[in-house]
Amino acid sequence: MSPLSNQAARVLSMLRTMQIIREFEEAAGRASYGGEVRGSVHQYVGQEAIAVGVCANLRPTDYISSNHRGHGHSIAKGADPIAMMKELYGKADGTCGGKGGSMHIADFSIGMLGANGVVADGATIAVGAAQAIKVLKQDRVAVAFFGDGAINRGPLMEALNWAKIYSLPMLFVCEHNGYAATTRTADVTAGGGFVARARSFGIEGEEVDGNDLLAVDAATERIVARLRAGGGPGFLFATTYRHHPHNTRDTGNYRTRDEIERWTAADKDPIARTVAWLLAQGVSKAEIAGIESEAKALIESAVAAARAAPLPEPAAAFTDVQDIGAPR
Amino acid sequence: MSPLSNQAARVLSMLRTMQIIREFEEAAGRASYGGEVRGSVHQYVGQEAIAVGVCANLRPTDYISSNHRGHGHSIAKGADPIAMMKELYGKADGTCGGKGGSMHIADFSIGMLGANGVVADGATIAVGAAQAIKVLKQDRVAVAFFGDGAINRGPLMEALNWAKIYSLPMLFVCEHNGYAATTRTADVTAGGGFVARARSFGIEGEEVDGNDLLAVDAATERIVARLRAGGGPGFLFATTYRHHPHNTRDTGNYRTRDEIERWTAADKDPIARTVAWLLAQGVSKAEIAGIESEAKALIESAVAAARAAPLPEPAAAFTDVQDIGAPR
Amino acid sequence: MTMELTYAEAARLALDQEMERDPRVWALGEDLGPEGGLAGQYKGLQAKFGPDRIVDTPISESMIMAAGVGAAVAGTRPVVELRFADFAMCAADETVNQAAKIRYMFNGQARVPLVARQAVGMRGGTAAQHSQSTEAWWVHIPGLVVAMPATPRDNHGLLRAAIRCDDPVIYLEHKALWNIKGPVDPDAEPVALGKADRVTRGDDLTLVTWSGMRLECAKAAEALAKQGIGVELIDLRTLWPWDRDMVLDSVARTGRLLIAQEAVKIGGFGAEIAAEAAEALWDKLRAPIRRLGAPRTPVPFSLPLEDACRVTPEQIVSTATEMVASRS
Amino acid sequence: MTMELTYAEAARLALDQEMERDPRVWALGEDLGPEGGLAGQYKGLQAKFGPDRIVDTPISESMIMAAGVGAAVAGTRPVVELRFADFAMCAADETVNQAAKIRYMFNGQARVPLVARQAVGMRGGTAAQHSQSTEAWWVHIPGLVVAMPATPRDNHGLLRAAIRCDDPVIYLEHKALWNIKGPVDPDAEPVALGKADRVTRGDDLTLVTWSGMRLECAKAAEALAKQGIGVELIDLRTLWPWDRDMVLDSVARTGRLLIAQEAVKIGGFGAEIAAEAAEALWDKLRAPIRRLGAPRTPVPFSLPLEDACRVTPEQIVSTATEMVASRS
Ligand SMILES: Cc1ncc(C[n+]2csc(CCOP(=O)(O)OP(=O)(O)O)c2C)c(N)n1
Ligand SMILES: Cc1ncc(C[n+]2csc(CCOP(=O)(O)OP(=O)(O)O)c2C)c(N)n1
Ligand SMILES: [Mg+2]
Ligand SMILES: [Mg+2]
Repeated sequence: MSPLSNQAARVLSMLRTMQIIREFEEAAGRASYGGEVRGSVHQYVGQEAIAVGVCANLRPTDYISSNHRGHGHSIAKGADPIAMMKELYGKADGTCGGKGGSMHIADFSIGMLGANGVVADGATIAVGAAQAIKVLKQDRVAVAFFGDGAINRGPLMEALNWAKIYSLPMLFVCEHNGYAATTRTADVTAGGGFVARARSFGIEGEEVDGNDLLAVDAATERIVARLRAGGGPGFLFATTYRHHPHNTRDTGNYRTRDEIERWTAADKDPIARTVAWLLAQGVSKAEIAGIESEAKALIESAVAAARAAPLPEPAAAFTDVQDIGAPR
Repeated sequence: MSPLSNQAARVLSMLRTMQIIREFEEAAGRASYGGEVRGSVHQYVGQEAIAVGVCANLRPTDYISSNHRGHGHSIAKGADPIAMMKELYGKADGTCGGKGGSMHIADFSIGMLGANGVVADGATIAVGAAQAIKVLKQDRVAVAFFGDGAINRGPLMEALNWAKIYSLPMLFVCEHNGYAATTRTADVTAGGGFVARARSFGIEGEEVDGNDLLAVDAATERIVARLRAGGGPGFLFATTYRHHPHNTRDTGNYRTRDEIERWTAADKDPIARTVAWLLAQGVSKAEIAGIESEAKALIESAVAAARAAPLPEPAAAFTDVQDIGAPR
Repeated sequence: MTMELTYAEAARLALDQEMERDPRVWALGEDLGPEGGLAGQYKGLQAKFGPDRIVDTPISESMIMAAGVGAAVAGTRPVVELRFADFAMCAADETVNQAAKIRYMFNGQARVPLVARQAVGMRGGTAAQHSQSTEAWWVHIPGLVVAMPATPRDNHGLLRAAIRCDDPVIYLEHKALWNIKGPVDPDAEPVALGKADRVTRGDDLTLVTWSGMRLECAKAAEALAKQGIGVELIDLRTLWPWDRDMVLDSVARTGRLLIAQEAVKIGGFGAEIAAEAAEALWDKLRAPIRRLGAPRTPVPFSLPLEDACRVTPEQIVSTATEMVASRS
Repeated sequence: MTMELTYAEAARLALDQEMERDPRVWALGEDLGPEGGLAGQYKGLQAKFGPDRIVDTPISESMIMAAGVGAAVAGTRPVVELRFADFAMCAADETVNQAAKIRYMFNGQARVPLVARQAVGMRGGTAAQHSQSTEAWWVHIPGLVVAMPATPRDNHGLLRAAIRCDDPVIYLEHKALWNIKGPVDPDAEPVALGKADRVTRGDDLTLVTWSGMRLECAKAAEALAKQGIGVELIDLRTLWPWDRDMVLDSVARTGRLLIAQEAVKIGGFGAEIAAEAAEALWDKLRAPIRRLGAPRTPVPFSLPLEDACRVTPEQIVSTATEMVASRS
């Protein structure tokens, strides 16, 4: 079998990450529906190509921020899925010691500044991080992942103006999956939407098929190169779809079965499409299957580890809050 | 002397209102610097053509909202300058019984929903009023006056999206005087500014020389006609200049003498330009002088009345706040 | 004729009745239409009253609240759905600087008859950004009424009272109560704002609470009764105005006051009650006034941590027992 | 070597010193550059440190605060100027849901070393939207430090302490104090957060206050001394953490506690102090604990109305006299 091209090798490793995200999210969903994981879980299934294609172009020192649907972004940036699964299970050695949970996963060791339970706030915080990069004269970029529902929040619009006037190394990634919870974003979004708005602030970027991993990767590479060269902020507008309901408490009834089938079909699903491309490049079915089973095994071990791990001591509830002034 | 054209007659009456606003603002400024009026006063001098040209196209049942620089908008909509001057002096029979002061003048009897001390909040409230018009199926429009500094506040950007998606009878009037307090708005505004932003939300409108009364009047007439016909929101972007510092506590030192002279010259000043146009239409110098002296006399009487009027009783401080639950 | 309804169904019925009764009543917020709100509290109402009276909005909290304010001063009676109290902070300015002050600043020219609904409290794993109890903020703000129903009956009765109130009402439903069932009489009079509910009678100790904590307190009162300790349990229902007379009369009789709240104890509303009682009854107290509330920490995700931040029936019982033991 | 500085100059000196001391310290806000802030508290600093460290911002309060949060977790120490506490409400979400919670939610992975400056209080005709005292809100929020300097010395000492604090500090300067002069030692150690200032010693009554009210209390203490009533006046300086030990030790000795605050009395921080003292010292009190604060009304504009909402030295004197007279 012929040696793989560099690109194929790169795509193969990106597929590995996509598979891990998919398995993680399916397992997290099962654990949530099954009552093992408390609260609700917002699954990223169907959008994996965006997190992976973008983060493949980032360094550990670069920053990302995320929203309520943040597992994929964290894994793509390099967070440990086992520690993350432990966090979902509320365990002591979870990513955030069980204090955060699904919607509040952060890993500062790899520049993941946090998922966020408040729509758009992750983006404004990332812009602040980009400003710190400027103050400290560092060679880094900051990236914010947010959805098409977030674009109607004022703070996000303030963020676009802000990033441009200070010419910050900031990449805005809008994941357009068509919905904000149960609402069709088309019904509550005026004019040309995110792209027209970003451009009205003088911010340039690219529109891509968010389920096309190679397109996301290539576009991000171009934009990030411009950011690193001091070209100021950029945007990536990626069209996609979430395969599952808004979260594990949502029925998803507002979507037609037809729409779901269209988007989950092999010609739309980002993983199936990546696999097809790789096979065409001469990657063997066996290798693909291996990646799948590795991902499955990894996540199964993560779930097992999460189940087995100890819960935090109650006293931990009173640590890591303001040093001066006792919490009780 | 030949009879005046309808337009000349209309402009003459608009000049009358502009003169009253100018005299009111100069008197208010003197009273503030002199310590007779407490707090600070934000003078509208130099921007009169916008308030007057816009409001000339509104009915008493239409709504307007304003910002911190609101005297001109109130007078143009039909508020009584004498009651307003009493309000600035904190008197019992001022427009708001002395409770509001310069930055909080409202007159609901003529659809003036209030000046506002919080930048951009007057605009979002006006959009809410426009939504009430829709809920109640009324034949009215709502107009918001705001400055070029306000356009960078998120709530104002949310307001643009909002007015468009619900297709509200809403006119956004941006008074671009180049400054937000001591800051040049050009330095903190990205991209194409207000016009580009409004258009990105699918809102159409017109850009005018805000010191050209006839241009403001004509543009507003076109836009408001479209609003009344159910055409959805519109904008008016009017370029202008404030002759005085931001308010009576501001030095204004950040502006060059040259810039001020250019903008206060007869070829820029909205009142001088209106007078020149009227003279060219055959209106007599005497008639113009009469309008000026009438305005002077009216405002002198307003100041005299304000000085003479009684202060409110202390007990009034505890009225008109929540009916249930005593304020003390 | 009384029926068994959930807390959410009771609120839905109340809104349905008020919208039938008064065409000026309408509601706006995210996801009200298709799914009828997070807990079905708007279920079917958009189909019945149309999209102009049950309005699905973009994620624009500032504008959601401002639309309510503007529409309220323009002749309608909006029910503003802010989803969670945590997100209502995105509209704190519109709530405090506009809704609460307009009537007063403008000397009674306008009223602001709106209801701002925002669910509070922990619901099991909802974590730091979806669990806060913010009533103390709103009680401190002049011009706001604050209501917190704890039963289906009171959610039906208080919501109707809030909608009929001519002043802005901050309406805090508890998200852990959505599905609890209880008797509701559709034809009952609205619950008077400012009147508490005496849940149990007793002569040994007065236990004051509100919202979700009512359930824990009822369990504690029962346990204490078994120990021969007579607890007078009072559910305030409205925090501003609060039923000072009922509470102080009770404490004057029992000589002991215990306040239990889910919110953070420091600076919570319990402090206001304690301070008032301490001043009015200092020489009638037979034991120190005690307060139970959450520690001054964000709400953690993991169960043992979350439990460490909850006020439990056991804590209430032990505190009450101490109080009765001490110096009787 | 001690010098006479105004309260504003003292803050300016503190920031200058900290920016020289630590290159990670920077400031952002509206109008900091040309004019050096509303009270000159940033005068000359942009010229000295450049526009990247003294950053002039657009009117975007959400983004101003969020930039501080993001830049704080990314290695800098921002001083976030929010101008007036009234406008800081436009950033309540970023303050409460992000700045205050990040360290805890993320299990100590990140700290948020920022200072959020927001001037409070009445200044004479500043009216409803420019006069609020909001300290009670921030004290109630886990994760926030709250400081309120009342003298030039303390503004110099506390601001430096706040900038060096690794947790977010809500820093509330009083706008009526900007121009008062007092001794400042540039080389003095920062004032320890959480330590109150015993202004006068006395055995008859403990008078607790903070911020602008310190001046009124000092006048009252002097007048009471003339009547032979020994007042122990305590200026808390930091509200969270507050100097519980100094206050309770004093009250244990005097047996009388009077709390005077400019903020609305209902739900104000005075209630927390009263509740704590009532519980800890209930059998040592020689008179009921009393609180003085503003009535539950917005701040009116006109002088007699404004005065009706102020706590005056006369009220403090008469209340203290009653307390000492009663049951000694
Ligand atoms: C300020 C705020 N408002 C509302 C919510 C409730 N909420 C959580 S996710 C969501 C929809 C977000 O849609 P989008 O931004 O498109 O992200 P997606 O869920 O599609 O990935 C809403 C309304 C919130 N978390 N924060
Ligand atoms: C939310 C908010 N931020 C800041 C301020 C302080 N402020 C009052 S007016 C003003 C400048 C407004 O500029 P612009 O909107 O252009 O109106 P102009 O004064 O030029 O008429 C500022 C920053 C405020 N009142 N409200
Ligand atoms: Mg979406
Ligand atoms: Mg301007």
